[in-house]
Amino acid sequence: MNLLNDPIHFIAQWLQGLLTGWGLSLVLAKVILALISITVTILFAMALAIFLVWVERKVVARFQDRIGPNRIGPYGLFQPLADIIKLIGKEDITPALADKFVYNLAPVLALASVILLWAILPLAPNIYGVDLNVAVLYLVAAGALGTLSIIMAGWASNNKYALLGAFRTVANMISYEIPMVLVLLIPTLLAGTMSVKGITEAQSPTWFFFLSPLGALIFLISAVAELGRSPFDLSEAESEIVAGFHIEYTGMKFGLFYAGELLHAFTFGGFTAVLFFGGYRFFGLENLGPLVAAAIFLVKAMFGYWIIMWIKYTMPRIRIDHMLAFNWKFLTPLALTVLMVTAVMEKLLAGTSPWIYSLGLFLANLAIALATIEILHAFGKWQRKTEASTKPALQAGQYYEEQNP
Amino acid sequence: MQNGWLYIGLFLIVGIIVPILPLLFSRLVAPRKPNSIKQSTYECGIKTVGDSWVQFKAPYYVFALVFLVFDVEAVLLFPWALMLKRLPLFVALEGILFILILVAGLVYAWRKGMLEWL
Amino acid sequence: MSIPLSWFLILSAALFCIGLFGVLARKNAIAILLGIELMLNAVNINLVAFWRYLDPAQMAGQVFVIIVFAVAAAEVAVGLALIISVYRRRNTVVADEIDMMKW
Amino acid sequence: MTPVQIVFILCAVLILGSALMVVSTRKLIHAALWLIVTLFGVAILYAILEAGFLAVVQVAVYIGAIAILFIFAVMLTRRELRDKSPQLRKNWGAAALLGLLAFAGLAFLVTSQPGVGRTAAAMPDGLDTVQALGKSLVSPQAYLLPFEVVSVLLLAALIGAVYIAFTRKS
Repeated sequence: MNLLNDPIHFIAQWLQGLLTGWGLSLVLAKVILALISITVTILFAMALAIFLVWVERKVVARFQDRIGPNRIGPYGLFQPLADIIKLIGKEDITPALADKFVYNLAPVLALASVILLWAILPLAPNIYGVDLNVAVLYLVAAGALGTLSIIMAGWASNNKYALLGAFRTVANMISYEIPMVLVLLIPTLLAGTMSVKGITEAQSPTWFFFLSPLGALIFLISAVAELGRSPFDLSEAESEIVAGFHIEYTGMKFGLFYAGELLHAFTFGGFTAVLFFGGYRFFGLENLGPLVAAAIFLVKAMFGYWIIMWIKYTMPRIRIDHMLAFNWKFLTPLALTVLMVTAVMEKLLAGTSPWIYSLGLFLANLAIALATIEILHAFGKWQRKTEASTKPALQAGQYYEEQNP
Repeated sequence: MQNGWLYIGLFLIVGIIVPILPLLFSRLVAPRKPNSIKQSTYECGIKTVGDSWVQFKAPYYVFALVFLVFDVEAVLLFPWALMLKRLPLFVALEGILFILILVAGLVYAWRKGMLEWL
Repeated sequence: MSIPLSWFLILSAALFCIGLFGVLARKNAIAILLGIELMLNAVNINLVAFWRYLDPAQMAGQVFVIIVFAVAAAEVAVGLALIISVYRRRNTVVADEIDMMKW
Repeated sequence: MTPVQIVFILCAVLILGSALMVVSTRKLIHAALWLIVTLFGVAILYAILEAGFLAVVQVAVYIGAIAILFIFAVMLTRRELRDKSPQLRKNWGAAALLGLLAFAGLAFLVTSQPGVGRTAAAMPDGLDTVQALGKSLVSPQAYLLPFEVVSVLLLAALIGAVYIAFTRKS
């Protein structure tokens, strides 16, 4: 272990030696080390969130054929810092009728629920917080805390818009949690473990994306919905409920919600990479050293984040009834089908060679996709036919004549 | 394993403290001049009418209900999915039976028109 | 682990009794269900403690807890649906006023 | 006092304090939020007891679904019962007495049993509790039947709840 190859563990060992050298017990030294590593991880995540503000603004500008922030620093890189200074300097307005404690707790919890995810994110083969054996469920549990923070924010603001926005968001989030949890079962059963590190290691011949492309797609869609981003951003439909659940939040408290949202999107990009795209693995390149592996992971996560942004800035907002119907009548049945088919195919092909195994699973997914498209096609045709037979299309002036006989 | 949970606990504590810091800092530097108009509920400049904690329509509850049942189901499937690789084929069929029983519930709710937002 | 088993059992007994108090003393039917949740959690603590202290290789305790989770979910779903249904007809959630079936 | 004991005591104070708030606080929504604190405390207890799967499921199912359902139900039924009226029945004193008596009885029973002072043995080596749990849930010799019955129970709950609450008025 040397400084150039693996600086993080080198420094950790050195610090541990230093602390025990001062006469501290080994347990205490380990706790202090853990605290230091936690603080570093969280500060890294926060710095990343600040950087993501810049990325987001630059990318959306490119999507919309603009330049984006370009005044402060090279390429406008210091723009988020200026934003933060502005947010910190803003007056913190608390509505007089708000439920003070819950109102103040909600943004903290919103950001903390995202930060908690970084405890299990494996950046490299030996850079990770903790390798839980229930990590996949831990992801769901942290999401539950996020949902809670939104309900708390909406309720404590004492504002009808906030409450409506919060309820819409929560209805949306909990609905899309079902396909997401169902799809999380797929990497679990393919890898035979729930630890994210184990799942990363299990993708050694083929990424799970190739074994279950539909699963990856459903995961991405439900992740976008979980995040409450466009096209599922009903929580902040400006024309209907103004800013949604964070309408009463000003200054840095709003900033926490915003940072939490961006970091959440990036983290989900990271989890997409871990669960379906091999995490820090990339054709053996990860063996060069932990820093290289971490870089690979971050690039993959950034790619996932970029796709989420791409969806956000391309799609228009969906109506709430459409959104819930899309989830319950399409995504959930599809996720259940994919799960069942993957389970059976996995068992049937278990003894065969890796090539046949991968190809079989891939073809099964393809068959499901084709069948789905055919069913949707037939259903759409049928619906158009019934609508045409029951309600003839209006001729010009017909509506007026009907109303004024 | 307990060490892992200790780590998560520390992570939770630090993860709550770190977001509080900018709020405290902002409290120090930001101006504070509250008045009653500023602190009133923001509803686009129109005076607030009635209680803010309004009553909600029932479909929210239906979706929460279906979610609850399927969430429990999906969570219970995790031990099954975990062991699938190590056990024979009929285990997969058990899980599928488990799923299909619940799909009946989804179909029922669908047929009753409970999944419509009306 | 250096915690005596009795600590867990006493904590769970206390939680159970608080839940019992909630069930008996609250007016609101939803609050009564909250009390029942507390009691179920007390039971769960007992089950997990016995699993850990008696024989961790025997999974009966954990399986029971999982079944209690499912039962709690079912109970909450049906219980709250009943309360909402009564509320929509009778416009009340006070348990004492829901007395049509008393005689 | 070992560190684990200190954590346990803090956790017990959290659980019992928030449970008391659940049964005594006036605003129903606050009671639901305090219930969430209690549930979280119980999840920490599970983590102390090295039942990681249950701790995570406790947060995911209890806080993420059941507590949310409670909050929704509170929101759906709050037109009539104002939070200003007293929330406790008139005979709450008797209920409190009964609770105390029950606690005294249970505590006496618990402490008088032999072997409750024991501390836990170390976990057996190489035992992955989640895998053992999965194995016992799907093996016909163990708990396959309860596992499938849970599915039927959830189905019944879903159908029943949907039927009870939302038969549309004609």
